[in-house]
Parts: sequence; structure tokens; C-alpha cells
Amino acid sequence: MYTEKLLDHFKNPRNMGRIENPDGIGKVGNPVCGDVMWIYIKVKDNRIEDIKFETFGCGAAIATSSVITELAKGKTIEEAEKITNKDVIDVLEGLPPLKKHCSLLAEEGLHAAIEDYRKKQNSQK
Amino acid sequence: MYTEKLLDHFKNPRNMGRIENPDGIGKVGNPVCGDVMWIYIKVKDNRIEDIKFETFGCGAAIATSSVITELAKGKTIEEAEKITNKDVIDVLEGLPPLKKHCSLLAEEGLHAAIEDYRKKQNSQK
Amino acid sequence: MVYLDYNATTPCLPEVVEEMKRWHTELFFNPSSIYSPSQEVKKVVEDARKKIAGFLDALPEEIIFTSGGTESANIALTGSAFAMKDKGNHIITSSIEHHAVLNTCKFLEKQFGFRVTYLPVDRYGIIDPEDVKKALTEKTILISIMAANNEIGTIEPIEEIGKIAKESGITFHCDGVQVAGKIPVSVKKLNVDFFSISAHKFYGPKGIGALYIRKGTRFKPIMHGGHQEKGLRPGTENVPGIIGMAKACEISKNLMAEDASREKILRDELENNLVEKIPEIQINGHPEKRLYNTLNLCVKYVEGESMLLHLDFEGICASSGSACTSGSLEPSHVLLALGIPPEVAHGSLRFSLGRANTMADIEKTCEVLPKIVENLRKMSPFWDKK
Amino acid sequence: MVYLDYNATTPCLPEVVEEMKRWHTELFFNPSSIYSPSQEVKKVVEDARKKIAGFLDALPEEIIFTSGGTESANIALTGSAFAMKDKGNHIITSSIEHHAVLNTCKFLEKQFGFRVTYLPVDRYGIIDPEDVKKALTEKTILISIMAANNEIGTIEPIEEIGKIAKESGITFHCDGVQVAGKIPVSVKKLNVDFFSISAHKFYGPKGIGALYIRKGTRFKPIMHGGHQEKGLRPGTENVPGIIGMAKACEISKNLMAEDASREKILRDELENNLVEKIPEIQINGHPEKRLYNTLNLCVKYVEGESMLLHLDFEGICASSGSACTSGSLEPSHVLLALGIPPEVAHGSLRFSLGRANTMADIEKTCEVLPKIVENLRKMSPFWDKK
Ligand SMILES: Cc1ncc(COP(=O)(O)O)c(C=O)c1O
Ligand SMILES: Cc1ncc(COP(=O)(O)O)c(C=O)c1O
Ligand code: FES
Ligand code: FES
Repeated sequence: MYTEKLLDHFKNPRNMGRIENPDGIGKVGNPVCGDVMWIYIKVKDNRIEDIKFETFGCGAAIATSSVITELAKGKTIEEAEKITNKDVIDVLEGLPPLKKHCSLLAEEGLHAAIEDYRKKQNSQK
Repeated sequence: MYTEKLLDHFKNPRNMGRIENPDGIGKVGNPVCGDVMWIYIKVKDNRIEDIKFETFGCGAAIATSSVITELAKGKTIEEAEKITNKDVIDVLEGLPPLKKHCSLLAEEGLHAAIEDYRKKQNSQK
Repeated sequence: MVYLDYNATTPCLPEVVEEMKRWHTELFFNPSSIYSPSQEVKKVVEDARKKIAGFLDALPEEIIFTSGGTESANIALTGSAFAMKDKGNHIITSSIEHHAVLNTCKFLEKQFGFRVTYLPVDRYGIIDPEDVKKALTEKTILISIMAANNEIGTIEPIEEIGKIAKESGITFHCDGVQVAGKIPVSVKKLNVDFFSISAHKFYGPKGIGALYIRKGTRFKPIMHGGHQEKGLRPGTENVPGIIGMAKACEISKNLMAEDASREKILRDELENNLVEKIPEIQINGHPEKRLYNTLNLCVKYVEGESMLLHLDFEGICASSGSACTSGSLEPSHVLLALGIPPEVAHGSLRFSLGRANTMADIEKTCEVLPKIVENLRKMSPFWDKK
Repeated sequence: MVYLDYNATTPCLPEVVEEMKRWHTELFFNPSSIYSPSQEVKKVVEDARKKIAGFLDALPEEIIFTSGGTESANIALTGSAFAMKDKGNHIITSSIEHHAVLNTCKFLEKQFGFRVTYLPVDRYGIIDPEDVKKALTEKTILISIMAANNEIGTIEPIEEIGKIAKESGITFHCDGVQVAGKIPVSVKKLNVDFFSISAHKFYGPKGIGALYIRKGTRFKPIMHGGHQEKGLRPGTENVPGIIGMAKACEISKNLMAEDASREKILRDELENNLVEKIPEIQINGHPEKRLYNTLNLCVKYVEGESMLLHLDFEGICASSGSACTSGSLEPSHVLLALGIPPEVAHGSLRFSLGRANTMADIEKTCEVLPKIVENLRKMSPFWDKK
């Protein structure tokens, strides 16, 4: 059901863990499947210097978490905002139809973290 | 589905054929299955001296024809009248449920032949 | 033994049995499970679906697996009746369908108030597409016509009827149980929305069949449960059966042309010989538009079962109609629909040939049957009369 | 490979496959045909019926063959609903039934206006017979309660419920799919009117099942066609499947006691070890009234599928619920019915043991799973929090 690529990210998730005192944190979940994803970002000079995730979820949730953090790492905030679930699916070389929403969760998680970062920036101004 | 006994009577039917100028003839049929049985009797001194059948019908129809003629042969009219389909089934060591009516056809055939004989006797009086 | 009842069922090919074996034992996994051995099973099931789709010129997602032809027909009929009862309550079928179709129609009539038109056939068993057209009403939701009749072998003008159905936007089920494996089928060309097949009729295993459902066709499942087959036909998949059916499709595809020409020669030989040797018999079904393996005839003044028993004594397996009506006393509804009088219909025999038959089988039958008929006619009150 | 998903399906025994073989090939005849080879097949089918009847303490004429547990349950439910809709429209079932029962109930509710009471269960999954009694109304026509739950293994008080059903004259269907072959069954003692079984759950072939129907029980067939199975379940008989199922019954009968004691030891070992080694897990199902082969547990702060994938990497086959809901995202309806919060229910694992399991399998699982859980918990936002 899952691609080799996905299983690899699932087995060896990149950027797994937590960032203490992150610049932004995105906490998203899907009420239907109950899966939850937290994305932490550290931003420096408008660039995502570090990114980590914690995920309670299915194989696809974990793998898409891993992929989205890889895709976002090193990107500017604006670049990172343009990353979509489609990019994640492309990296994974496909997802079962039922699992499309897992990649959306990853997209939402990254976007929520960026929004959180922006909010914090604004409140510091 | 059929007993050995039945198959034997079917294969080697006893008293098969026609009696020219019979003393009685019974022509019976079942409208549902379309089977038809004709029983001819020759009576002497109130005794069924000879009996023959012609049957268009299933295996059970042919076998029960054979058996009923064997059972009736040599009997007095009164004795023959007492022969029922149950006697036929006993000789055959059983009949499939769907084929019970075939033995009734045989009983009816014999009784019709006796009735015909009686009628003819009465009209001769 | 001479087996001449291939329309009733066929032997499952040894290579099909062999193919199924490991999916019973080592690779027994439930295809719905998540672990990799199951994923392998799932893949093989989907490969089988592709093969069967290819066999019918359909898409894989248009095939669901069932327990046989009867279930396929029931899903198509009851399933579309229930799904479209808001649209109408009228069904068109023919008077010579298999009981899987006829009795499902009767069920829908009696239990759910559907109205069913049973179209007549001509003396050869052909359904006139014009009759289908004329029977259409505003309430018509479904047409169900068989591709070829199991008793007499007559092949129906499905493509024409399919065109009519398509033009009028009516769902069309075709009972293809007797053609699948005998004649190449393209559900696309036939313009059908449902097509039923049963593996044991083409050297596959018993207990497995398929239903082609054209994409977008409205119907409701008749069974409910897990979401195997996308919930359209729940229940743990009969994996070995599915694989066996796919294998049987493959083999049939390869051997079909060869089977056809060989069996036709044998069947014609049987037909010609019996017509020559037995007086007062009649051949039923269409002279040309007929399955190449099927010979149905009526022997006047003799009843069918008694001939079958004598044939059996000689080691010849034949039937007098369809196997699944052998518990019935009435003459074949198919023969009656052809206009054959009941007493003649009672003397029917069906020989249906298959892959293992040889000329010796035909010769034996031609030698044995005339004698049987002669002896039984001697016993018949009707024959003597003449 | 360590297979711990016997409740999903079991391998078909080689001797069962062997037994079926000749009925596929040499003895392929349609049991409904008239010639003697078919009569032999017919006889074997009836012998199989006797064996299966014996297995359930029923009469042979009370057994019909189906394509599996799902079909059996559908016939029992839809069949009695349609037959008794003049009498009432109320059905009682439980909230932890298999989808074959639940979704058929939903179908009857939505499509035909039946009312269904889904009884609650206690924290162990036990249905209180008193609740059944209280749910009875004048309109109640059917009770359907499973003998043992496929996910958590809890064994229900069928005999008591059967008594209530009998006293009130209500038809009682028991989904026995998970007990057949694991526990001796007497339909007489249980006081059930319908009992569903599926051969692939007890080392028989897939695609075949049976339905016990107590003599005199009112129901209508859900499929229509020829008069196989007295017209109650038409379609050419799956002869090899029937014979295979009978053989599997026979073998199960002989091995049941031995299986039970061996599997119970292994299951308990697995349970005790995991409880000891993994913090914050909970065992689901009744501590004693539970199938001896089933262990269902929730691992807090971890999701089930991710554990299953890691187990699969290690060659261990398990499931998180029933195989046929693996296409669903929602947590198990069974666990929710026990009152388990959704986020905990998401972390469920089911191990179901069978005949081939050894202590080495258990040891391996106990070695592997704790590490998997540890790693996944590291990844979990919830675990870290503590
Ligand atoms: C034309 C036709 N339709 C349907 C069926 C039913 O198929 P099955 O008995 O495999 O369910 C048959 C054969 O029995 C048939 O010949
Ligand atoms: C309790 C229960 N009922 C019914 C079924 C359905 O059986 P099948 O999948 O063989 O149709 C299953 C298994 O899938 C089950 O565990
Ligand atoms: S199943 Fe919902 S995130 Fe994967
Ligand atoms: S079937 Fe009617 S007499 Fe035998």
C-alpha cells in the first residue's frame, strides 16, 4: 500500500523531535482519524534554520511530517509557505487515496508554524 | 437418487406392452409433469390373468408401472383394488419425495383399469 | 465416461487448481490486512481483476467478485431496482432467461411491486430488439437479456439491444454466463452496463463469479458488511477462487478459437447423425445463431428423464434442460416459450460439448441413443398409436 | 514470519486443500444433475452437510451453504426482516457487532424503515441479557448478537439471551464466526434460530460459509434462482468449498481442546510480558470471558498503524482491529463502545493466535514491540508532555 520512499521516511524520519523555545509552533490534528502533528520552527534571517516535528499518527502522517520538514528546512518563509501537500506526495512517489489527508495535515502543520512565527513577530514589534 | 430396485424395474420393465382386446383399460396422466400411463388387464374368473402397461414418463413412472403390474398379476379384482402406491414404494425400497406422485399414477392406473373392467361387465349384464 | 453437459458445469483445469493451491496455504493472508504478506495477496487479487477486466474488455475498477453467476445477476437486478425505485418500477426481460434472472424478477414483482415485462421469443428463441423498444415505458429502469441461452444455445442480439438501452438511458444487464469463455466478449461493444459471469462454466472453480459494472451505473449492494470490493460486495475475499477464475479466463482466451472450431464439428456431427438415425425428432434453438457446443432436441413420444437414465447406464452424461431446474416437474420454460407443446417439450435432451470431447464420444452417443429411443417408444402409449 | 492475526483469517490446511482437489477436477459434476457421477457428488455434499450439522449440534436439513460469514449474516438479518415485516419492524443488536451485522441493520433502517436498538456493552464488552429483555417491544422481530467479538474476543452470554428470545418468541441470530472452530457449539443449547459461520476462520477455504436455520424459522432468501439448497440459496454449489469446510470442521473438532490449552498459555504469556514491559498500556476485553487466542490492547500515546508497520518490518503480522475495516480512518467502534477515549482507541493492537504459533513467536513479539513503542512515543507530542 505504501511506496518504498514512504516506508523509508517512516522508518527513518528526518527532523524528528522538539525544538526548545521555537520561533513558531504549528499544532494541527485531524478530528476524523485523530492524528496529531506538531511542527516546530527556528527562523533566522527570514529563513527556516531548523525545523522539527512530533507526530502521533499513521505511517503516512509520520512520513509526510518527515518530508515536509526536509522540504522546508533552509527555505525562506515565503518559499516555505508555497510548499503544498502535492510536493510532499511527489517526494513520496504517491499516497493511497485514503491517505491524501495525511499530507494535507503536514502542509497545514507547516503553515500553522509559520503563522505562529508571524504572530509572535508582530507581537514583538 | 433412485434405488437399485427402481433402476432394475426401469431397465427391465415387467409386463411392458399392450393387450389386444383387454377386459379393462386404465388411462391416467399427471397434468403437471405430463406423464401418461395406460394399464391393460385381462380378467378370468375374477382374477387378473394378464396385465400390461404402456407408459410415457420418467424413470419412476416406468418403474412403478412395472411394479404395479407385478403386484396385480394373478390377484383377484378385490385383492388388486387394495394395492396402493405405498405397496409400490415398499417394493421399490423408497422414492424421492418429488417422485411420490409417480407411484400414485400407477395406483390410479390400476384402479382405472379395474373400474373400466367393472363398467364393461355391468354394460354386458 | 462421455460427458456432454458442459453447459451445466465444467471440470476445473488441473493447472487452475494448482495455481490456487498456494493462495490457500502459504499465501493465505487476508488481502485487507496491513502487513506486507497481505499486500502481496492484495496485489495478486488486483492483477486477477485486471485479467478478468481484459477478458471482458472492461476496466479493472468495473469488475467486482461474487460467488457466481446467480449472485452476479441478483446484484445487477435487485441492486439497480432498489437504487432506482424513485425513477421507475418497470423491468424488461425475456421469457427464456435463466432462473437467476427470472426468479429475481418475480421476487421484485411480488415483494416490491415492480412490474416486469417478459418478452416473447421467436421459434428459435431469438428476442426481437424491436420488442424491447416497444416495451419501454417512462417507468422502465432496467433491461435484462441473456447473451446466450443455456438450454438451447440461441445467441441473442445483445449489441442491438444495448444500443436501444443506451439511447434511452436505461440500465442494461446481460447474463453472460453461457458466453464467457465460449465467445470473445467486449462489454464496450455490447453496450451493456452489467455483465454476469461464472467461473465454473469455463473450466474455473465453482463458487466464484464476477459482475461487470460500467462506471457510473447506479445500483445498491445486496449484501452489507466490511468494505471489501469498495463495500459493493463485502466479505473476506475468496482469494484462491479469484486467482483461479483469472487463470481460467487466460486459458479460455487462448483456447477459445480452437475449442470453437473443434466443438462445432463434433456438435454438428452429433446433430446430423441423430437427425438421420432417429425419426421424429426436432432440433431446438437457432440453426446458426447458436452456441457452437450446444445441441438441444426433442424426441417425440418419449420423456426426457427416461432417456437420460438410459444414457447414464451407458456412461453418457447429458441433461434435459438446466441442471438447477432438475428438481422441477414442469417442462422447460424455454422450450414452452418457443411454442413447443408441453408433451413434446417433455422429451427434450440437451447435449453441450466441451474441451475433452472426441469424435469417439459422438460416435458412441449416436450408436446408443437411437436404440434407447426405440426401446422407450415401444413402451409409449403414444408411439404405438401411430 | 510470525503470524498473529488468526482472527482475520487462517491458512487453509494442506489436507483440506488436498481433499478438495478431486472435486475440482475428476469429480467436478454438478450435484443437481441426474447422471450417476452427479449423484455421487450430491451424496458427498449431503455428507458434508451432516458433518457441519454435527459440528454445530444441528440437523442436516437446518444447514445451508453460503459464500461466507457476511452472506450468512445478511441472509439471517435481511431474510427475517423481509419475512416478518408484517409482524413488526424492530431489531435488537449490539453496538459491538461485526459490520456484516451492523451495516445490514443500517441498510434495513435506511432503506426499509426498520428501527434498530444498538445495545450498549460494559467496559469489558459484555452485553447484559437484561438489556435485551428491556429493549423488547411488541414490534421486535429479531435479535442479533455475536457469540464472541472479533476484535477483543469477549464472549457474550448467548445462552441467556437465547432463553429470553425463546420465551418471547423472537427470532435470534447469533454471529458465530469467531467461535466456530474455537469453542464447541451447540445451537440447541444456545437456543439460537440462526447461527453464522465462515470456513476460513477455522483453517478451511475462503469463499464458503454456512448458516444454521432452526427448522420452522421464518425468513426469505435474499438471492433468487435455481432450486439448489431448496431454493433458499440458489446458484451452482461450491462443491469443493463445501467439502473443504466439512473437513475443516472435522479437524477443528478433534484439535479444539488441544488448540485451546496451548494457545491460551501463549496468549497469557504474551499478555503478561507486554503488560510488564510496556508502561501505560491497557488490555481490552473481558479478563476471563474472552477467546483464549485473542489479545487486544491499547498503547497510549502511539497510533496503531505505525506500530503495525514496525511490527511488519520485523516480520510480525498483527492488526489493529478487524481486517475488513482497515480502509476506515475512524477508531474501532468496538473500543469506543467500551468507553475507551478515541485517542486511546487509536493506539489499539490485536494479536490473535493460532495453531502454528510457538513460544518463540511470543518471545520475539515481546522483544520487538516494547522497542517499537519506545521509539514511536519519542515521536509523539503527547508522550513528551508528561
Ligand atoms: C445463463 C445462466 N445464467 C446464470 C447461471 C447461474 O450461474 P451459477 O449457477 O454459477 O450461479 C447459469 C448456470 O447455472 C446460466 O446458465
Ligand atoms: C464476528 C465476525 N462476523 C462476520 C465476519 C465476516 O466473515 P467473512 O469475512 O468470512 O464474510 C467476520 C470476519 O470477517 C467476523 O469476525
Ligand atoms: S490517517 Fe489521518 S493523518 Fe494519516
Ligand atoms: S414425474 Fe410425473 S410420473 Fe414421474
